[in-house]
Amino acid sequence: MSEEQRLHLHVPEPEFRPGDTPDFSNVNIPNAGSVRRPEIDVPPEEIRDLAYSIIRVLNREGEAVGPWAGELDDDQLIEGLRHMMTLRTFDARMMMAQRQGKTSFYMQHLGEEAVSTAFQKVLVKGDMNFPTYRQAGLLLAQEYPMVKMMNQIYSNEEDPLHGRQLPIMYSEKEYGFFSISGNLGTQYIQAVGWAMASAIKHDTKIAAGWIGDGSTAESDFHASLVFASTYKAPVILNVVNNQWAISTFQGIAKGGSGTFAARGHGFGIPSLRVDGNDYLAVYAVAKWAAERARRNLGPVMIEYVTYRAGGHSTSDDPAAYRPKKESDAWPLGDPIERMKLHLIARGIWTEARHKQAEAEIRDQVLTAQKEAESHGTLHSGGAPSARDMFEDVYKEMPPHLRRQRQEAGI
Amino acid sequence: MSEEQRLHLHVPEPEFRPGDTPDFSNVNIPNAGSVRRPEIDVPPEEIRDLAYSIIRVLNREGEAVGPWAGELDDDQLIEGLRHMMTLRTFDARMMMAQRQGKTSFYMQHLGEEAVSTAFQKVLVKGDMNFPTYRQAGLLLAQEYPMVKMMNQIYSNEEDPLHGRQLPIMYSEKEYGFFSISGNLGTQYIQAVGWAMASAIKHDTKIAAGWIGDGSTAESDFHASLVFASTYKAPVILNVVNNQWAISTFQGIAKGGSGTFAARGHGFGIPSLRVDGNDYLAVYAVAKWAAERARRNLGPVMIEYVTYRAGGHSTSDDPAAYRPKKESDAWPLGDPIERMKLHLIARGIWTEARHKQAEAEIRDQVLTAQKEAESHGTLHSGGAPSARDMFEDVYKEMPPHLRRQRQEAGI
Amino acid sequence: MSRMTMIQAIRDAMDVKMGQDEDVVVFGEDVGYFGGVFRCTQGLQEKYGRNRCFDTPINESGIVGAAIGMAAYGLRPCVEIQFADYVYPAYDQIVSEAARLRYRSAGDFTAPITIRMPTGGGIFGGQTHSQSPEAVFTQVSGLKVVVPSNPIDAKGLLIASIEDDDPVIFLEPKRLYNGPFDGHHEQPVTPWSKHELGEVPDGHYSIPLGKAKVTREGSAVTVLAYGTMVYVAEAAARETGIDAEIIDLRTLLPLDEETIIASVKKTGRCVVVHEATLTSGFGGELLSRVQETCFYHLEAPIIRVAGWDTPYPHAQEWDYFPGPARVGRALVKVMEA
Amino acid sequence: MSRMTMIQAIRDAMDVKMGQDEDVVVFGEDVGYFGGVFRCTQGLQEKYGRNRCFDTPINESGIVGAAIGMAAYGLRPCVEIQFADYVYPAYDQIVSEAARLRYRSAGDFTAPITIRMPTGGGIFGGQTHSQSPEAVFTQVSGLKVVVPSNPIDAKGLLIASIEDDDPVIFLEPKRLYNGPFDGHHEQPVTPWSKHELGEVPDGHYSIPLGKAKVTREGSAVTVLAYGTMVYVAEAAARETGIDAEIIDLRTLLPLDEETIIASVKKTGRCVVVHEATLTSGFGGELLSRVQETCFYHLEAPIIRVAGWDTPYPHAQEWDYFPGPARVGRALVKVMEA
Ligand SMILES: Cc1ncc(C[n+]2csc(CCOP(=O)(O)OP(=O)(O)O)c2C)c(N)n1
Ligand SMILES: Cc1ncc(C[n+]2csc(CCOP(=O)(O)OP(=O)(O)O)c2C)c(N)n1
Ligand SMILES: [Mg+2]
Ligand SMILES: [Mg+2]
Repeated sequence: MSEEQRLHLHVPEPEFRPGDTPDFSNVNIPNAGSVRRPEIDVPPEEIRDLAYSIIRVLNREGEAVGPWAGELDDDQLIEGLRHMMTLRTFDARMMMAQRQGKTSFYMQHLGEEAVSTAFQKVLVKGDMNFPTYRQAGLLLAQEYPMVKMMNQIYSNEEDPLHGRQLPIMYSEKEYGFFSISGNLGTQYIQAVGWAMASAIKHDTKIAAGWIGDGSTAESDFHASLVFASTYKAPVILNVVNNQWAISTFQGIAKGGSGTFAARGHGFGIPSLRVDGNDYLAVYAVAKWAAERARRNLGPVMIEYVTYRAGGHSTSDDPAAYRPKKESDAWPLGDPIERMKLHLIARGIWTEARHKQAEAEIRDQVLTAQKEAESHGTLHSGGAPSARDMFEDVYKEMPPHLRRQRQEAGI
Repeated sequence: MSEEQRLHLHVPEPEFRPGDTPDFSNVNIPNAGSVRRPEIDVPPEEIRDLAYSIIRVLNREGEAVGPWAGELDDDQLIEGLRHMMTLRTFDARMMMAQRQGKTSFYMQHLGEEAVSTAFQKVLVKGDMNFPTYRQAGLLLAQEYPMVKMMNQIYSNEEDPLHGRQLPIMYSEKEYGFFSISGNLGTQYIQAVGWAMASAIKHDTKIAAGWIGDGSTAESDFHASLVFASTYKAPVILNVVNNQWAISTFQGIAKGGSGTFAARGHGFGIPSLRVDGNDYLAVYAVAKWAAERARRNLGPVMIEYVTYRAGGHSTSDDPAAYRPKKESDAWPLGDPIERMKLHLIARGIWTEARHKQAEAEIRDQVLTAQKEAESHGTLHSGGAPSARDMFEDVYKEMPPHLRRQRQEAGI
Repeated sequence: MSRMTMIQAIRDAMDVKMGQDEDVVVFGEDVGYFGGVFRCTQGLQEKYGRNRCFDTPINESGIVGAAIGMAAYGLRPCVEIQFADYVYPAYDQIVSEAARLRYRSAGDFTAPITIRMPTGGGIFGGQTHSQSPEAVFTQVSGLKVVVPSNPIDAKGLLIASIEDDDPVIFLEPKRLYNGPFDGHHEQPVTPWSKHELGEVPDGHYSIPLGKAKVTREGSAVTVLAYGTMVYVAEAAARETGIDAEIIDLRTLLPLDEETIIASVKKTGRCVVVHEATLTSGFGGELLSRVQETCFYHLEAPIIRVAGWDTPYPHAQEWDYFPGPARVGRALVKVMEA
Repeated sequence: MSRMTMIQAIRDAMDVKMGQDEDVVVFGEDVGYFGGVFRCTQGLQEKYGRNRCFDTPINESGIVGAAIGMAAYGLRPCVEIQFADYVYPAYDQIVSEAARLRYRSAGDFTAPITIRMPTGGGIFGGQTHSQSPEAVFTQVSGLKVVVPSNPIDAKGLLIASIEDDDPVIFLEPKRLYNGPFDGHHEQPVTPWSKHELGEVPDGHYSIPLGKAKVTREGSAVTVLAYGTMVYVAEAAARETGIDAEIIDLRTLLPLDEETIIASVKKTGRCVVVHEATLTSGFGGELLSRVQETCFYHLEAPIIRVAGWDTPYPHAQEWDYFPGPARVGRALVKVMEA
């Protein structure tokens, strides 16, 4: 056979690997304010372009511009900044605690703080998130007690999950935060099922599913889109595209499709792509989606374009697979810096107030940490009890488990 | 909460149920010849419209018209008609054989004969189909010995699968026909893997995956599209939309998406929709796709719009869930009748020759059936041997199976 | 009291629960308008509306995953997998999610769902309509696994399963849908309408999960069986004349050890029977538990009779199926040992 | 001969086979450029190119399904599932497809694939990085199931698995990657570089599937173990002073019954050990086989020591893990019985 007839396997590779100088100047990023804002009840086929663009509100000068601007008042904006700063500080302390051996594992949000903190503000009490391990902002944006999160991270005697779960795998029904699973993608279809239940009961609550760029490849992503599309479930299908899935760049999951948001098109699901490092844009788009879902107009998919600036988890070292400076070169900037610039441009914030806020937040986090550590840390011993290991397998403990507990002598 | 805020579950329903008079006059069917034919190397995003249309060649008058016409010569056309007639006759005889208790089960192709018989003609030796249970035309279009198929259906002493498989679950590597699985969707990603292997080996062979409208909802469909898209695998991803999945109409799988072909868009896979009851259109579109795959331009998705005129299987009675006359009202007609009309219009066929062909084919099928039955039928006893039940679980029989065979006394 | 097949009894259980509890919803492939390929949900959509009984896309993981989400909301879904052979795509949702949700969230969320599926062979269904995958569920902590063997039990156990606050795998031996098949495939089966176990109480009642039933008292040997094998064991006892005590386990997880141990201590012998593949089948667990608890009472090795370690063949169905002759041989052997 | 960790030995096995056989391809999540989260495939992409070692999308069913298709073409894929806990989405492709392909096509198509995955706990990985799901594979006719316990075996068994014409589930006890962990988590582990089983022969060699190894001869009791539990059993024997004969099964399916039976007939006692959940774990099969074949040689009930019937907890890891103390108690008990 002739050479030109021979087939070849195409294996996508990221543009930059360790040693390369990252340069994203060829990435096409629409100007802030340039993407239109459709009516809430727009037919999905009329906004296919929104899956190939990026909705942005904050421009380089820190101004909020365009049709998606103007959703948040001063207090809300300052609160948003504080939530992001809290999340970052919380992460930093917990990363350090892990390195100090106070727990086994941690996962941070560095660079992605806007996504979950801004999103949460469009939900109301009773709505339910089905998060991954990288949306702790959903809790912090509700002023959820940090000490409870830390207790879980430390698996200490006050850990609400009794030491059973890996750190950061929170569960908080009261705060609309579904139990995090270690298995990727499973929660997405559960979110759809929850939303279907709300519709079955003629309720008003909506659900939000969360998934990472890499995990969109999982099969349950498909189940979710099929079910959401068929039953027009009141669910927001969030895809957090932070460019990386451990060591694997987004191109392996995305393949030949232009964007992850475009995945919704095959299902007639309106899909919007948003600057995930722009708190205002995230909020505005999420609000649009929530309103659509609440008006029984069915699911909306949102792709958040962001960047995982840190390692995948405390077990990961990204220097092994991407340039150290890639995160700095990332063109959408840092969500906290951008918000800060906006508040200053808006005249409601100063460098000094920012420093002060940093100190306050640091204090709050430290206070919480101190309290949490007073209840113990992973290896400080004794808690939670081994007895607890046998509880909650079933509602009532069956005889064979009672016998095993006895055998364990606890 | 106010009534208008309350959510509702949307459960799609087919337009017609038993007792209704089916009327498809509102279904928008493009005229034959009206859909453009793009270059083989067209970028997928330039032909998104082709996933929302229907490529057709044969018009009402039986003429082959438009840019997709002219692919087949007289002999090929007559051969095509014969293949479809053979498949229909084969089905009719086997349906009857099942009713006579000569086997346990059968699945027919009534109304869908064009799809597999025409498709096969664009493949060359070495290519591989990963079929469902409703593509026996892939074998018959290669003049595969009918008696071998019947031996399998009868689970008789000559059954190439030694009685192990449900009737019609053929396997014929030599004819590029992968072993049929009873589990829906699994073969689709296998087709992609096979195609990837061909590319890895710098071979020239391509693969074809097959799936039904209902089964596109299965998760392996997603895996297939993700892998095919990422590695640009030389595979044709066929979706046979025969409107029904047992009792469930296509709307349950399709949900809010316009068409099944549109599912390819989220993956950057060029997707074409074709009149599945038009042998010439099926052939032309399949050929386009095969050429694209062979030129290393990656996967193509094809949706065949057709109608399952018979029951799902011999275990099914469609009168329980759809109007008896729905199949007659189906607007794309009967593939055999349309082909016959075309050949007559073309001046190479007559009613008399058709009758004669019918008789010849009936003879061939009956002769094959007689021979197959001379080797036994399912309950005629003795064959295939129980000993055989223990073979091929592994390449070499491990001790525990040898012991079990001994224990079975066979 | 009504005469019912097992299909009707199963349907009646769902009907009773849907009538009593608005949170009970029923869905799966072809279960809506059509009422399921075995007709177990026939009429439910008409009676309760599409909102509470509906067809789903063909995605087993989606069916179970959506059910888990609904359960987290507060519903009590009872879903159908068309054949047990098709449950594997849902295995991750069952094992990693439904089974562990209560545990991992410390009771914050729970998954009170029932997953029904027809199981077992005997209908010439070949390898994809005949499997008995109970053992891949009994290995999963957090699940309950139920296998009824007659209409009365089927209704009572299904009601108990739907009411149970933990996820239940409900395996319906399809060969028993219409009558108590004992493995004598050459003979017609007595329909349930002519059988006392087909006399199903009306309205609500439940049979507790985790309780076995002695279906035949005997002193010579204990036979542990469930589903179709209960009748096969009865036939084997009848035909060999061995005074076997037959226990219909009904629930495999949690297991009614008490009833089992009492019987084996009495008889001193034990035969374990199931249709599933032998190796790593549930019989291994049963044999182990008996050995661990009754070792000093055993007068002979416990024998397992099970499907051979091959996929379920089509034409050789009756060579594969552990029928009364094979079970009978085991009874004779265990008595002679 | 080179000093290797188990990770290096596993990598070396793939390297040897990729070098020898152009049809061997390696892929999975993060296995390409990065070389796998446990670095088992490090350097293979660089050496053999992206065409033969590459990253995949995160879809386990896709990984196995694509491997089956490639095998049908004629390749010999060796794929990685990042953690055994994440294999369930691929369960359908493994059970319904890979395991049955040869059978259902009467040998027309086969699936010579190897599916590697890290298994077991001991790394504070919580319920989704600690599971030992071997029993849900040993129930599947058509699969082979392998669990190495040291670098030499890991390399030889992996080469044999890749060369095997049937699908092989290759479970790598991750707690053994760096040294022979015996359950004494409070003590540092001897690295393989200081252990004789870390002296791995260079180049090609293979260890036949289906053959167990007696790792410690003894006369008092037979301990059946595999993976990490081999070292736990050794520690228990050492610490109790009981003269246990320890059998490292190495392959669970097919099982080396001969070695097991010979040993139990000699010792008259047997303890079965595994880390997986007790109920319906592989221990039930082991106990059953021993009971069936050695009943009249048994002087005491066979005892199973296994993980408790709960999900794998995080903080209570060492309460869950069946360590030397628990195994030791079982040894004492079986000797006293
Ligand atoms: C079913 C399953 N497969 C594999 C893994 C291992 N794993 C954990 S996180 C991860 C990458 C996920 O990437 P992405 O979805 O992009 O999320 P991100 O970490 O970037 O937020 C992988 C492969 C898993 N947890 N579950
Ligand atoms: C995994 C799995 N789930 C369910 C089934 C049962 N089943 C067999 S065929 C079928 C309908 C398939 O419909 P479609 O894909 O449209 O193909 P068609 O029969 O119309 O050709 C169903 C639900 C199965 N075989 N496998
Ligand atoms: Mg990511
Ligand atoms: Mg169909």
